[in-house]
Amino acid sequence: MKVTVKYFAVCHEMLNRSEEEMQLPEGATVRTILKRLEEEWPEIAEFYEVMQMSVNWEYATEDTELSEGDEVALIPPVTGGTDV
Amino acid sequence: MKVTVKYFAVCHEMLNRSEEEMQLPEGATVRTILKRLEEEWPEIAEFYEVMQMSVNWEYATEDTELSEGDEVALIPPVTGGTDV
Amino acid sequence: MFKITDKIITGSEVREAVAAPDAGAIVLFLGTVRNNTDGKAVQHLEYEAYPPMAEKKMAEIAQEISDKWGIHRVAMIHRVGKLEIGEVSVAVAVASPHRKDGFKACKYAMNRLKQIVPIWKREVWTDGEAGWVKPDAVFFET
Amino acid sequence: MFKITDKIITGSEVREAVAAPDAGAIVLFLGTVRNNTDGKAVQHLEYEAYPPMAEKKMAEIAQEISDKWGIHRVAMIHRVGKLEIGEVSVAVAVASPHRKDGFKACKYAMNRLKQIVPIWKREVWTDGEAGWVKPDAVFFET
Repeated sequence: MKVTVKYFAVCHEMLNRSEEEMQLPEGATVRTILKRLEEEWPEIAEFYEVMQMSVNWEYATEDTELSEGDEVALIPPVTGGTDV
Repeated sequence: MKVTVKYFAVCHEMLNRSEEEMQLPEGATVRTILKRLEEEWPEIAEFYEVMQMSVNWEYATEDTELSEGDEVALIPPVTGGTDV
Repeated sequence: MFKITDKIITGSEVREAVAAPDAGAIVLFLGTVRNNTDGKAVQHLEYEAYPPMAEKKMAEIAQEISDKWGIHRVAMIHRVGKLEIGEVSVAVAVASPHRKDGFKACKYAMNRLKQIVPIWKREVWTDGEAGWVKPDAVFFET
Repeated sequence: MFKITDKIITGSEVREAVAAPDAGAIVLFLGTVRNNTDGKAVQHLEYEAYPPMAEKKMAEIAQEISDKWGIHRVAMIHRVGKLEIGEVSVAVAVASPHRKDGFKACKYAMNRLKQIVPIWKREVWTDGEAGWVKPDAVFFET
């Protein structure tokens, strides 16, 4: 199956792209994507702890199962609103 | 001595004037004014309980002593701001 | 800025008055004329004020806020005259380094404004009657 | 109205979005770009968002407020792109029958916005350095 993966903010900078299509095996989960990114760029794994993931605009876990056409995103720590 | 007395809102309506000059004896206090108004319009006395007085833009008591040129006001219950 | 006005209030007057490059939080309160008071249909409102004393009391409230929270940027404006439904009767703006204190200070300013600032409201209802209101009650029908 | 925009935010968008004849209280929060973060001089900010998810999460916050306080008129807008000192990054407006709940709801909206709405801030300091920040800390210098 094919999913779209989106990278924002620091992830965008780290991976040098904002979005890509990924071909995944049946039964793939969010973890499948994280492992694939780690192979490409090992340093990204240290940020996984502080990051969240989303599937189709909803927060997801590493175990969330994926389906054809899903939109997955890596969500760095949110800093919208204001600091004050 | 001569002082200015101001009437707002419901007091303005009751007394049918918004302001007047009053000639008062030396040693007069806010009470002197209240008594004089009561003579003219006895019904006003029942509102004294819920009203406040000011002298020169500062809340005052009935015992506050007055001086030449003071600006005195009868302050009905304040309802500025909003009810919500 | 502490002001009684007979002009329309937009909120931008008070907001601009408190803006500062080191204040990241602006809390703005707008009181607007509701179409009813406790279910009684309101046609319009009339506000009257004792302007010099009202503006002095507003400044005192700002001083209290400065003493309590160290917030120095507070502005208040209150309209007088005839107000239609939906129009702004009062606007309070507070700019602060921290939003938590900003919310507290703005709420405090509104509470104090109702207590000590000499402004009076006359409600004119759709049934043709009218009255000066005091907090939570009609004070004197006219 | 729940919106991510690259245009200047004035606050009037959200205020107009919540205005209603039966709501006497409007609480508006504006977050503006400060000239410093913990004393470090800021040159400008850059905000990035995941718009569809951000707008969905804003709507969820409004639903939480409706459930908690029965307040149904909430609007939020957040800017993205480059923001100069003093410009508004976020505006939240709440219209309510009672001002006490309005203050609570507006504060709640801001707190939740920082927690769950996918928006990120990159600070560019006057020393030429820059970094993505996370709550209370620089997250990743670039």
